[in-house]
Amino acid sequence: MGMGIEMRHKMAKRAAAEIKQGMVVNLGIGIPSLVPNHLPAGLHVMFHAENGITGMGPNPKAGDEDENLCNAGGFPVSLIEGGSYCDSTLAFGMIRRGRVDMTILGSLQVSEKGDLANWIVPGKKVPGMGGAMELAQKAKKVVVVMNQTDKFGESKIVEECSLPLTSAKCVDMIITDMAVFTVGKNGLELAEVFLPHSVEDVITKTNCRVKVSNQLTFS
Amino acid sequence: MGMGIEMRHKMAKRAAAEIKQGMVVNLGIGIPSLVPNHLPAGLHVMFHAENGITGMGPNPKAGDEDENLCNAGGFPVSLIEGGSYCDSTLAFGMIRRGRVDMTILGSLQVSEKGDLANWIVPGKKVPGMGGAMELAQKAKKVVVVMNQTDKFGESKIVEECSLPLTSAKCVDMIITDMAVFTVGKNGLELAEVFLPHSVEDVITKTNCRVKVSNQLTFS
Amino acid sequence: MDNRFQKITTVEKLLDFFHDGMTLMYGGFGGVGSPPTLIDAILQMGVKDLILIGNDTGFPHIGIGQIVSQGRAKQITTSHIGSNPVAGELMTAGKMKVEFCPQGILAERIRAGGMGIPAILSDIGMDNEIVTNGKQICTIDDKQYLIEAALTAEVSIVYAKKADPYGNLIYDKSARNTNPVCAMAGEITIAEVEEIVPLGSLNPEEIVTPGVFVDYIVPSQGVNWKWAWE
Amino acid sequence: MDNRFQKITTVEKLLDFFHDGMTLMYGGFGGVGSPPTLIDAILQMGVKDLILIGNDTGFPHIGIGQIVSQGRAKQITTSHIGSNPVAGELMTAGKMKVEFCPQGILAERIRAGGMGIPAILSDIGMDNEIVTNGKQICTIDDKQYLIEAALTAEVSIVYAKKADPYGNLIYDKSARNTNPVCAMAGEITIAEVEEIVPLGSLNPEEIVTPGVFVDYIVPSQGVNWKWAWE
Repeated sequence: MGMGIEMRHKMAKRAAAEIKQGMVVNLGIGIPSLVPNHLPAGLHVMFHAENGITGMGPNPKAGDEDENLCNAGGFPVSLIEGGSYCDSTLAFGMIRRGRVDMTILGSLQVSEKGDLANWIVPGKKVPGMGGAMELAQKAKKVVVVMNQTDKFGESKIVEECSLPLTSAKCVDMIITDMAVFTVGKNGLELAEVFLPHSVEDVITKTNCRVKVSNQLTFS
Repeated sequence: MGMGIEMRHKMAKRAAAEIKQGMVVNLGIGIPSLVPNHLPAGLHVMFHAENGITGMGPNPKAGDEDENLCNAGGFPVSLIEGGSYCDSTLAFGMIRRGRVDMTILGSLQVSEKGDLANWIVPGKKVPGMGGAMELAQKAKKVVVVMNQTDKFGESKIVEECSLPLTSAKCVDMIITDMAVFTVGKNGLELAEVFLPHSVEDVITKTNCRVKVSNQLTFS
Repeated sequence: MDNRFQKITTVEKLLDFFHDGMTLMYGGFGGVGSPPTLIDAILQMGVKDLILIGNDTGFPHIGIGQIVSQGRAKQITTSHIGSNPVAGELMTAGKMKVEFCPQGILAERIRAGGMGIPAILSDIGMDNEIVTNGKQICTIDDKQYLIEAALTAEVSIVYAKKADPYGNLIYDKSARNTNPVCAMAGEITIAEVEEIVPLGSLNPEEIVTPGVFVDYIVPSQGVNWKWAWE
Repeated sequence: MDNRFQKITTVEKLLDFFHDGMTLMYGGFGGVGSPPTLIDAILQMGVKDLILIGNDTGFPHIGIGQIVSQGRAKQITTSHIGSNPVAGELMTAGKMKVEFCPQGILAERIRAGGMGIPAILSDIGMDNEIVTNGKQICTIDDKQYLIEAALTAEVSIVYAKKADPYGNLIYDKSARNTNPVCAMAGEITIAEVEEIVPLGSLNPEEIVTPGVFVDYIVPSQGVNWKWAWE
């Protein structure tokens, strides 16, 4: 992405601030995987993996990996106290039943209505949807963490997604390298601006209508 | 039933003879529950219960009962080596997937086509089907153990069941207090006669067409 | 006891969840694995017109049978009422509506509810009016199937052997039966447990119901009925 | 070793079950929990035109990815091929047909096959052509659902930590993943296991897959690939 590690952590930290006591949270790959580093001590969270882990803990040190204890991306993790293993059907049952409180994931595009397009680039990349559709449709809160613009400088927040949708009207919050947006019934709202950017900077780089929140903050 | 314990055991023993090495067998209540007493030593059979037991063992002695280890009828049993517990969905998955090799059950009526009617007496008794429909429809082999006649002396083997069906065309074998019948594509066949009854006795008490097997035996 | 997830509580504090006319799902099979302390609390409260969902109606004085026998249910979806003659009488008298469902399909419908699956297709009991009554049929490759809708309930009560503070559950032998599926299908799931053990003391491989599905944990006072075999 | 159920055998004795054009289902998720010894035997045999069913295509040299990368599959039903670029190339070149299915629904379809359920209804991906393509839709109470058909296979290969001679299986941590459902959905199920233990030595409460579903047990030679993180 060509984004500095500092900014990646800032975005992860902002996403972490959405997590409340006792939540069950599913994290996508990339920046979302940095989220656990930014949780306050004493916050009891169960990280959920599609392959059948509830209560995923930190990555083990080199040499301590267990080939049979990996996250959905195939990389070694650990299990916290109170965690458990289950098969994939149960892991997805938690999602579809609405027992997963939040999913934090990356995206290619998000529309002002909260449409999510993060799984396919026609003619280029067809990785398959994996668990993204279930998570997008059924997690109680969907938080997208992504760059404000693509490599051509075009806004990834758009009026209508040009890429095929993962799921329509599912995104609740977008955290970019410039700002935080919420998606509600009345469309997109700018909630926070990351300094040194200005409201104007953000709006210029946002390719759809955006309302500025009454409670706008800068950070 | 007013049937002697000796005859009940004879019928159970005959049913037991159908069980082969390694089978998974579900037993109904009544005479079928006597079957395990008549298995030859060294025959490895897994008795299956709808509530989630594979490998049910003998009833414990008085005082040794465990209230949380009961068969589908609610009465204490035990578990053999290699047995396991599962939830009810898995227990029925075994049945519907065709992994239960045989069910041995009682019945009110059986038709010459193998229709089974064992769950309801309209206006009198509506206990509910429990697991009977799944067992009748999906067990690989369905063996009925019942009296040849009802308390009015009427044959329980009939051309068409007058009672509502549990499942159509599912019964493979009928063992009564007088004889053993097989049900095949060509209808009912008399395979064995229990002495001192004669073929004529049996046919008189059987209220449908019945072919006498070329390999008819007496026992 | 460590209660960091605030799930461990007492029956008294949960009584507000129970009310006249509610849908209530219960674990257990012939009373085995039904939660005695919760059933007793519901009885004592006097709630009525319950819409029950569960495997069977127990025996008249065992398990959910206690609630059924006292005429507290106006409707039940179940597979068997044979061991509770009072249930049959109430049904015949038109005082309790009974929807019969084949046992394994009933368990699957409850599981579907718990797993967020809208319905399953079934080929069990297709030629039986009591089973097909009021249900939609769909045809695939010229074969007909019943659409068996998922079942959920406002509250689901289950019985388990052990819970940790997160609500991870393990069951006891055949008392597992329908409990794991009922534990997933409640909007609110309450687990009555024999023992509450510290977080981390259950083997994570052995946990049957992940605590994700469990909202409240209450200690069991044990069975207050005499078993049929006693 | 006690082999009274005649399920314990060697890979060599099972080779007749594998043939060109067969449907083959495999457990595993990103290669974790896929059976290395069976996959290697299938590769060595040279069978081709396989119709695969499984969660993903692993990595090019990991898990089922080995079979996919060598062009041995003509078709696959799966949820993700992103970690195996060769799979994408074969698909784009028209050499391997890929049916994509949302991951949890795929697991449920396999489970349905294993549980003798003809199909499930789903509301996942209804607005997505790749998901709905060729599938029947049914309407209940004015809401539309996809009919997602059960999946079974001629042979299902799974990986487990321990088996007893009856084929009762327990798994290892996240290597459980899709194995328990694949273990039920094969017409023939072959379990490759790390360890075969005596009958009675597995805790009956802990058994995840009852041996009822398992036809053959073979010892594993262990993973013969290098993990992506190594």
